[in-house]
Amino acid sequence: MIGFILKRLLVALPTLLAVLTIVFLFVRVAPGDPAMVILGDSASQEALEALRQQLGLNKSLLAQYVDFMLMVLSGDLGKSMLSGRPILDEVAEVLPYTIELTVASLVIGVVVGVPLGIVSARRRNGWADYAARMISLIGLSFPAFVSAVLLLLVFAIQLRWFPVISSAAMADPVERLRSLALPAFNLGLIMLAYITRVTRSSMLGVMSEDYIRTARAKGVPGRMVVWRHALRNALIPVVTVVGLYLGVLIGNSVLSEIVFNRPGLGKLIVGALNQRDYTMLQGLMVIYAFIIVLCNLLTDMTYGFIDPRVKRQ
Amino acid sequence: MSEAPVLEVSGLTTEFRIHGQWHAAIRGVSFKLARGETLAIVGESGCGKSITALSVMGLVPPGAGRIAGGRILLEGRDLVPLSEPEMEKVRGNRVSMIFQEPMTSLNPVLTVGFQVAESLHYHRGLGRAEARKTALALFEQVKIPSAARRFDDYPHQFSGGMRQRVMIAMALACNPAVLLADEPTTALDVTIQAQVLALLAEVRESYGMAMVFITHNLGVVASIADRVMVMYAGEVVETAPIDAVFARPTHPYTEALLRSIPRVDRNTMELQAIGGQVPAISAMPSGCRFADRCALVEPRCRAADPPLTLLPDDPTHQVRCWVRGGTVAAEAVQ
Amino acid sequence: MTAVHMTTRRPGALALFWGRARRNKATAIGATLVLIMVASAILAPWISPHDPLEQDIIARLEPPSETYWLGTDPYGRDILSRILWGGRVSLFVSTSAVLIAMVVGSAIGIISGYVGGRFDRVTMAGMDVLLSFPSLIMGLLVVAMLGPSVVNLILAIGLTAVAPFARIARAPTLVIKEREFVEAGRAMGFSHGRIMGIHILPNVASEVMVMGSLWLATAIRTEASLSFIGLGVRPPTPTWGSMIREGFENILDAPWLSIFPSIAILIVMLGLNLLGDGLRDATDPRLRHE
Amino acid sequence: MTATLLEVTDLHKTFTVRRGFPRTETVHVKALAGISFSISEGEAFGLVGESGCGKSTAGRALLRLIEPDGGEVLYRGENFLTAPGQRLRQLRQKLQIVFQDPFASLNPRRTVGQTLAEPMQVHKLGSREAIEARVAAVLDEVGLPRTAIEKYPHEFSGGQRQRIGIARALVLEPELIVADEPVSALDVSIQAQILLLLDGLKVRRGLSFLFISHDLGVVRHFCKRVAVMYLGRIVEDGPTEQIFDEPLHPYTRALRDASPVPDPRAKVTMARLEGEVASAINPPTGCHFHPRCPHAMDRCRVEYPKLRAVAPGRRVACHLHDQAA
Amino acid sequence: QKVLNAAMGAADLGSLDPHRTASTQDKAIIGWMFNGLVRFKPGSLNPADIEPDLAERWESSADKKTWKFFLRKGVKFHGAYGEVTAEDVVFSIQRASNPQTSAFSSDFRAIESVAALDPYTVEVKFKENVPSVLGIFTNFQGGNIVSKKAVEALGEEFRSKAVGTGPFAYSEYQRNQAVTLVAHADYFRGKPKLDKVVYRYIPSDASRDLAYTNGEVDLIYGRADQRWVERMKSQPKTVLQIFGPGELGHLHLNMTKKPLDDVRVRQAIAHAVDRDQLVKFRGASVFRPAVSVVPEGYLGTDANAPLPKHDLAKAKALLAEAGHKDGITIKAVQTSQPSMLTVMEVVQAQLKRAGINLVFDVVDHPTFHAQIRKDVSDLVYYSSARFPIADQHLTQYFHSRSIVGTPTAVTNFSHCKVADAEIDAARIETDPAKQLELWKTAQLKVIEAACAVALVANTQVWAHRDNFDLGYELKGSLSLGPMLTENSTFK
Ligand SMILES: Nc1ncnc2c1ncn2[C@@H]1O[C@H](COP(=O)(O)OP(=O)(O)OP(=O)(O)O)[C@@H](O)[C@H]1O
Ligand SMILES: Nc1ncnc2c1ncn2[C@@H]1O[C@H](COP(=O)(O)OP(=O)(O)OP(=O)(O)O)[C@@H](O)[C@H]1O
Ligand SMILES: [Mg+2]
Ligand SMILES: [Mg+2]
Ligand code: NI
Repeated sequence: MIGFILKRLLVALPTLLAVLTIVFLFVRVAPGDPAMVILGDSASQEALEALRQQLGLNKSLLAQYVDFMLMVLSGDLGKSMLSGRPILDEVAEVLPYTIELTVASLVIGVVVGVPLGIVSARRRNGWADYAARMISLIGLSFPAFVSAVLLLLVFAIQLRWFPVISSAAMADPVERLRSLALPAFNLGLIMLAYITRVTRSSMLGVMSEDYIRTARAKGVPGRMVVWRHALRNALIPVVTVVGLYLGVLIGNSVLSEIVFNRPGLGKLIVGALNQRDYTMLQGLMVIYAFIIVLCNLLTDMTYGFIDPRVKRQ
Repeated sequence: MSEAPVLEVSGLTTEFRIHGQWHAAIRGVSFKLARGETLAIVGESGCGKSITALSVMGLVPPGAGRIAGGRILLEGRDLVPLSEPEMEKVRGNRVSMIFQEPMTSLNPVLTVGFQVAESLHYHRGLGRAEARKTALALFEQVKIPSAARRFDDYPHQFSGGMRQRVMIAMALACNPAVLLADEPTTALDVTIQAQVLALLAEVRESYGMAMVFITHNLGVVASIADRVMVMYAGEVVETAPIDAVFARPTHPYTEALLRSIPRVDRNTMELQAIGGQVPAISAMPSGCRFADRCALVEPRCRAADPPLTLLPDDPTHQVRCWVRGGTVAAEAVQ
Repeated sequence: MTAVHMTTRRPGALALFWGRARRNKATAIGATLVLIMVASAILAPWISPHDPLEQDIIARLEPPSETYWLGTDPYGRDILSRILWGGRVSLFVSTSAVLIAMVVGSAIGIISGYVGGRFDRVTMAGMDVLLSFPSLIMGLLVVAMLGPSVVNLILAIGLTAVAPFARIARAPTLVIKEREFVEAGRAMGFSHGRIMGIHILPNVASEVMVMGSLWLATAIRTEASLSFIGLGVRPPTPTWGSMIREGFENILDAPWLSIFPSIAILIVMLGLNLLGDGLRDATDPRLRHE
Repeated sequence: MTATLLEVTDLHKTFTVRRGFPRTETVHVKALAGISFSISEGEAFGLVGESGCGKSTAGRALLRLIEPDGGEVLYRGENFLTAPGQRLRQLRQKLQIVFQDPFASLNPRRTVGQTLAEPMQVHKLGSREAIEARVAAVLDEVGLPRTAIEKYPHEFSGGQRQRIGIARALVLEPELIVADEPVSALDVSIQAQILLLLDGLKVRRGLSFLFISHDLGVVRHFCKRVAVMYLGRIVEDGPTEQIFDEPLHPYTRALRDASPVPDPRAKVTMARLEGEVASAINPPTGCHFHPRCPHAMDRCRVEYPKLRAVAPGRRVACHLHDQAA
Repeated sequence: QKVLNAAMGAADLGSLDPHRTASTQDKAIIGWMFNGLVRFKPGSLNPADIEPDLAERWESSADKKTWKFFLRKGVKFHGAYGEVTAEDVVFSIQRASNPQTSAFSSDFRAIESVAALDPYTVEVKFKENVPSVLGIFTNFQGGNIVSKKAVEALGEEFRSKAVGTGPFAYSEYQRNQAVTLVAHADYFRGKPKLDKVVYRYIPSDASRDLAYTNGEVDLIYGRADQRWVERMKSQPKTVLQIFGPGELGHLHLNMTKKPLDDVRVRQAIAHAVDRDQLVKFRGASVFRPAVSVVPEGYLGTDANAPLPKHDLAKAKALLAEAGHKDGITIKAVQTSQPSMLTVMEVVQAQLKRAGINLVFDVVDHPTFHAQIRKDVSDLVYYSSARFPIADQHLTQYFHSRSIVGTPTAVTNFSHCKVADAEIDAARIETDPAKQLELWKTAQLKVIEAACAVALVANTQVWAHRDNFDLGYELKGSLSLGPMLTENSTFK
């Protein structure tokens, strides 16, 4: 298994390098640079030039690229041009928030979405089905930032259950949960929507498979047919969707972080973008690409876990 | 036949909803099955063979289909009015079924051993270890090589013939009174088919159960069945002991069927094809349903539905035909 | 009848498909919602009560009234008119982006799947590179770097969708190219281009189209999200996302500013999702026999 | 003896597949390990054998629908396998194929008319009128109504679809048709219809057939000569009647004995073959059949028997018959 | 309550290095951490209110070219960086004058030498007269005194962990989230009454307001908008702080580009703009119409400068005269930053009425800054507050030395050079009356040449809970935010 993981990561290396190159180029064609951001608008040209020199922005593009690649290949993502701190430190600081948020919304999505999808499939065209489909449609139809604002208005301002600034320190578990609740619910709703509908349709498909008929012919009680025989098969496309939308989730967390004032990768990248923190941007994209590669890997391993056909000796 | 039949189906009608209307897929199907007897049901695709078996199992897809009439007496007990939980206790226990597609009929994510042991758990209340032991014995009985080692394999690791053996082991687990086999060998190679057929014959012998064997291969019928029931467009058109059917096919459809098979053991003289095709269940003609394809068709065939009658000279041979049929209505005899 | 007309087409598979889709009430509602929104966007120049750019500083941030049915924004511009015009941009951007992605993506997917082998592996690796950017992040990057304009937005959103379309087109291609009618085509000496264009494409099209309708919803959302972050089309041109963003800043003073464009997005999304679901059900062979 | 139309010599094909998870392995499936046969004009040549023995691969490889790894296919003396693009297209008109699955072999998005006209349009065989006339004629020939032209495949039954498949093969006026299990998917009653149709074509048009099937009865009915395949090789070939009445190879015998006969009295003779078809991924050493063979000798385990002529027009690859030759 | 939660309307900290950053969002917090040699009395912007800070007293030579500052003894830097000595002051001034390390080197251009005479005395010599020597040594921008040891020890990290002498010391920084400051127990004016200050970055106005409404922050940066002001006024237990300096916005008209090279066209634009409407747009309590091309209230501002009046007819006439009967089209690179963009959208609509078609190329803020400095925009809208002396404003925006594209460039986007002589002369003029006269002439020339159209000035708006007491009356603050002092506390 470990060999497999290593191999997969190795295979992903060219992808990562390609991502890096694209990002590097992208970042450099953009007008504006970090020097201006750092020195402010009344800085003289002289001061700007001096700082550019210090930041290594005056080197040729190729030289910068080579430097950058060498650095990345040695496992170092460099320092933020803005704060001067190592990028990995910066990332490590907010990563727990992003992971926490992603995992929480994933858990909400799966824990609510899968049973909802099953009920929906079993009571096809019944009121439960319509209700579940409605919920999932609502989840799909709200742009994340709209629902975020609504959630804030209702739960933070009206009911005062949750804080507006969701950046409680990692140390305080109760506050952390309180500040995680709204953003997680906001993103979880999207996840839930996708999971519900995939579970439903895949469950409908699986329930008409021959082996379900076999199970019923054996006299397996209805509930067990669903939970033991159908669910695991139905989960395979669900895993695909979860894997696919994890990327979307991570992307959408940008919006959630902005509206809920939460630290996280998304906010970091928007900040880096606005401040033209080149090294930070590059580093973050590497992290993003790496996370996606990891997600894919996890998805594949989950397949192996669910579906014995995938894993062959 | 003195002994009471283990399975007695009478007047079974099963309908499906097509565009909001109910149409009969099988109509008035009746047959009896004695202990240890093998009844083969043959007929063209779509004639209702599987639906007959599924009706007996209570597996007609709810919502889309329903049993509209008739009785299914299994060891004297009518299955039709049973509730789903009651039916679950019967299925796999007193009556079990093997399906055609060994590739798709086993759950790909559960081990074969588990799938066999499962019904022992539900019907016999066996614990994990006991169920496993019993299932292992079944594996050996259906001749799965190195059964113990392969017990925890997944279906995809088995070949088609092997999977069909697992299906058979599953069906036999609770020693049912009746085994319904829906084209269990159609998807298999001839050599494997021969093995499975032999196995079925063997287990029937040792378990003494009755078997309904559905197929459209008359060669297979000839090698396994005691009695044959020929169906056409949802109706039984002829039923007779095996020898009688081959020696003296009476319904024009049965006759045509036998003449359309090229044989491996001798040169076929002249193949005869049956022109046309089976009418759809939503567009059944009135009168004899075979009339449009029948060489012997007469005006009366289209006028009224022929009854299933006994041949005058053979009390075991029933035919549904105005032209060839006997004079005594079979229903009346029963 | 001796003359044989090969050109006249009977209602074929597609018509059946639509027939099936129409029978479903939800699908019909979805299609109607989408149609209404599209029509009102197209007709904006004729039906919008005010000039969407006309400022009336005196009448700024007015709640809905008789003159301004949905109220005014901080510049005193009519929100209803801006929603109608904003729909033009939002729908145009997302539709063009999806169309481009659909064409490019399916072409890549079909060719890649059909050719197979190393070519397939390389192309799909390329798609993986694209997929390594979370879509919104990719949008952010492209727009921030190239500058926010309609064309760049289309590019950015389109770029994020190419890989998914390539995948969705490739999967059935792999199945269909093994289908015997493709082999029969080769046996009869058809060119690869012909096989891909005439025999595979139409069979892939329905799946791509279903995905297209659902992706359209995603694209609208992405456009709105980018506008929300401030990377949308340049002002004063209204788009739904930028309207919500402007409104968000005033949400405590004038909540209608963001509520109304949100509702517009909601309606389209609802419509598209209903429609997409309907189409999906209609194309899923397993669900056909109801 | 009529002229040889097609001569296949030593045809090879090995598939390379990557499979497995998490560790992938590359396996080589030797689907064709050098088969040779020839078909004369107007002759129907049968190919039988168990599933996976390479029958379809043989049919496809000789048409270059999959590129064979080696061997020669001479069509009227011209090597089909090395024919360059343009010539290949011309030759392809002469060699057509009909498939088993009437559902998969027609494009569901094209009307029957389009499906039938397309090959002629592509090969520019005549004006629109000529093509239309030809389509109509072919439909008549396979027994379909002309109204079929505007219909889509899903509007037909299995038997009718198979007729469309045959019609499509016929429009280019081929000389040889590879029929890959053309009746296996059909009901017996329909199967007879199609067999009769093919019979007619054989007689009327003097078409040659490579007829692939696993139903020995059907092959006996349709083919004059037959080859029996086992794991990518021909183990026996010769005139159909002789082969089925007096099989020489133990496998042929097993195959025949396992084929059910619609006659209750024949029941007793049903002999059984133990074991399953071996895998083409790693075929047994020596004679591939030896693990299942009741007559296996030591020699069979190490040496693959050569395919030798044992009688005029009859060949067998079995050590039991080495001495006889 | 001993913890103050403040929220700023920015995405993130720029830098805490006082010599390095000039971003608005950093000014306030830097003001809480550092001292200068002298300072404005808290809450005041009046140069007359400059009082001792780190320097107890100072004296200057008769020609005003040599200054001596006598340092307060026993002033401690944050953390373990010890006492402030003349060495630190010399280091700080030199650092602020060096373009390699400072963004404000041009402010210190006139300095000839800085030297420590003894540990508590610093001598500064100037090459020429400077309009306000004390101005550059206030606790603002380059005037802030840093610890030499800290700068040397922390190196690059100094910009996120700066060390000063102010009432509050750096404690923690979370990127995009907050900077946390703790009370500097050894603060020379006494231990601050607040224990801790959390300075949060919440760029979205709505979120910031929501957080305030929800009680999660006590002091917020406000939106310069009438609605906001009114809502905050109606909020219970809230004190609204509206104070100077006003940030004056100009439309800088690029005189090197057609058709703006024609003064009549520029004047037409000046007449087309309607300041009163802009004031109405944003609200009279926060916006004031410009009085001159230098912000109101600066030393040297001509309060009665003849700014062109709003006159559409005249604007059209001028355009016609210049040969643009059918109107003109001007392209402007425009930032997407809402506070600037919204004003420009109104201006765009106003110009349209005069037949001037203003086309925006909207880009994000960093791109905006880069592009306007590359001289690609016909028209630049730029607004700022500087040290309240006319010289700063005039030099940075209207002196040829500051023309963008040149090595000494600052922010002269219009290529204005009509008043170079007056600006330079005023700088070294020692007679205040004459100096004022020169500045007045300079303003007049700039207005006549219509280098830039002065629009409106927005004041600073903040709000805080009424139980929070700044400890002084807030009328103005150079750092654009309320100063926190040792006396700031919750009641
Ligand atoms: N779920 C269903 N809905 C509607 N009609 C159905 C359904 N299931 C079966 N039918 C119809 O019932 C008839 C009988 O079907 P059945 O499956 O019993 O045929 P069969 O004899 O088993 O055919 P085969 O040999 O192909 O298995 C067919 O005409 C079929 O169309
Ligand atoms: N495209 C392919 N890739 C890999 N292996 C293949 C491929 N096609 C066929 N094979 C393998 O080659 C062998 C021969 O296959 P082929 O389809 O020729 O058998 P067949 O005799 O036609 O069987 P059937 O009766 O089931 O149609 C099988 O083991 C099969 O798995
Ligand atoms: Mg069936
Ligand atoms: Mg085959
Ligand atoms: Ni700025």
